[in-house]
Amino acid sequence: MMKILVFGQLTDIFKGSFIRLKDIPDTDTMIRKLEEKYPALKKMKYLIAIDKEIVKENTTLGEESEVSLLPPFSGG
Amino acid sequence: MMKILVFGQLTDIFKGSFIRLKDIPDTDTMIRKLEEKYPALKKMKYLIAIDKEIVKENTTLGEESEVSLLPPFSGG
Amino acid sequence: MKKRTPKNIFRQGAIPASFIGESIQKHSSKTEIGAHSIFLGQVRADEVDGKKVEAIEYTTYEEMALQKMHEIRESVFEKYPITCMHVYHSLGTVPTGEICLFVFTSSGHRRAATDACNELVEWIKAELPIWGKELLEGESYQWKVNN
Amino acid sequence: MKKRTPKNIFRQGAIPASFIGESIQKHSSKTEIGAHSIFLGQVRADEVDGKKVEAIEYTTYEEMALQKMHEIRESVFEKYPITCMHVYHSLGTVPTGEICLFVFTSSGHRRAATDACNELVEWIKAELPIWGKELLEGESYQWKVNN
Repeated sequence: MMKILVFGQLTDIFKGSFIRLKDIPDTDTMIRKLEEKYPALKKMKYLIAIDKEIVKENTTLGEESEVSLLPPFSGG
Repeated sequence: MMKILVFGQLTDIFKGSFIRLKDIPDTDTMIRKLEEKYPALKKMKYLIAIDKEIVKENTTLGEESEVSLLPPFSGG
Repeated sequence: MKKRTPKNIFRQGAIPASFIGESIQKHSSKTEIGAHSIFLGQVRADEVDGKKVEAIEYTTYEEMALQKMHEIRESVFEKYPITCMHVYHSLGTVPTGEICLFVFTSSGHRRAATDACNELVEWIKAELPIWGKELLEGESYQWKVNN
Repeated sequence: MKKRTPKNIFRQGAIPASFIGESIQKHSSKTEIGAHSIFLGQVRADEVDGKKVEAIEYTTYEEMALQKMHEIRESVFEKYPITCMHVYHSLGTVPTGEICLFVFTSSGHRRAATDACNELVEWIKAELPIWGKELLEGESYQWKVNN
């Protein structure tokens, strides 16, 4: 089971600050599975970070990867 | 007798914050007379203000004119 | 080589004006400083569908934010001849009229401090994973959008 | 048509850090403000012919300075959508490490406050008839030069 951290407006969709998923070898699979389960995600704008670094292309996920979904920042 | 206000480094030359002069119909005459009496003035950089407005060309002086000599500003 | 360790920029709730005064005071012993530049973000009582913003609730992805801030700090120190740099951002609820962001730079001559301060504010708004939830009158809310 | 009357920007001696904190605090009731920009000038312990500056003694042609500042204030208010503008400059002796200039602008969004603040500092240094006498160790002095 992989734990995916979510923030900002995404916490409204996922009803919390994280979600657990299994069998996700890479980020494309993760998004497909999440969108199946949470269709509202399709309309959201967000970035994916792995181990606190933003990734823009499909990326392999390991057991230890810290994955997070980051909606547009609005600090300050 | 006209009172001429001086500021900054000019107070070193004139040994005070003002100087009185008579018979000065215009600013060119004023500068000529001041330079005769205070030769050190020739080496100084300054602007002339009449009634708090800077004048760059020879300007007629009246009895009521508030004349001042302003070395480069160094506020802040 | 990194010369500085990550600092915690986060403060719970609003940043008190008195804290800003005290931060300025602390710099009086650094007599090579000639200029300080300060930026403060204050929570605005914007109107959203006829309802006023009463507060903003800030959350963050803290480890990522501190790591990112550390990188920003290093690059700004490298780019500008500044003596000091301080950044504080609120977490949790900050009511309208209160300070939520405090950026403070100092240098020998003014240009470095003001340029570094401006650039820091842009980086902070664009790069730090922080989210503001605008709490409106009557228990509704809206997620803040930066522009 | 002038909408504002000239304000006295001058303060005897250094500007206390606590005064800056209090000025910030006063703006918490203005909930249309989203950004504050502050510039502070601090007296630097420069070295002049091997002697350290211990203080700067400021003098001014006060009536002209206030009239000029009034014009600057009007033009900056016209150019930028800012809510507030405050300027304070020291007269008399300000020891090294202490604050001699305090410029404070506020606006709804950050750009106006920071641009107005930067522009004000440039105008103040270039246009206000104020002179600084750098008092050195051992009773000598040198007239300050702005660059």
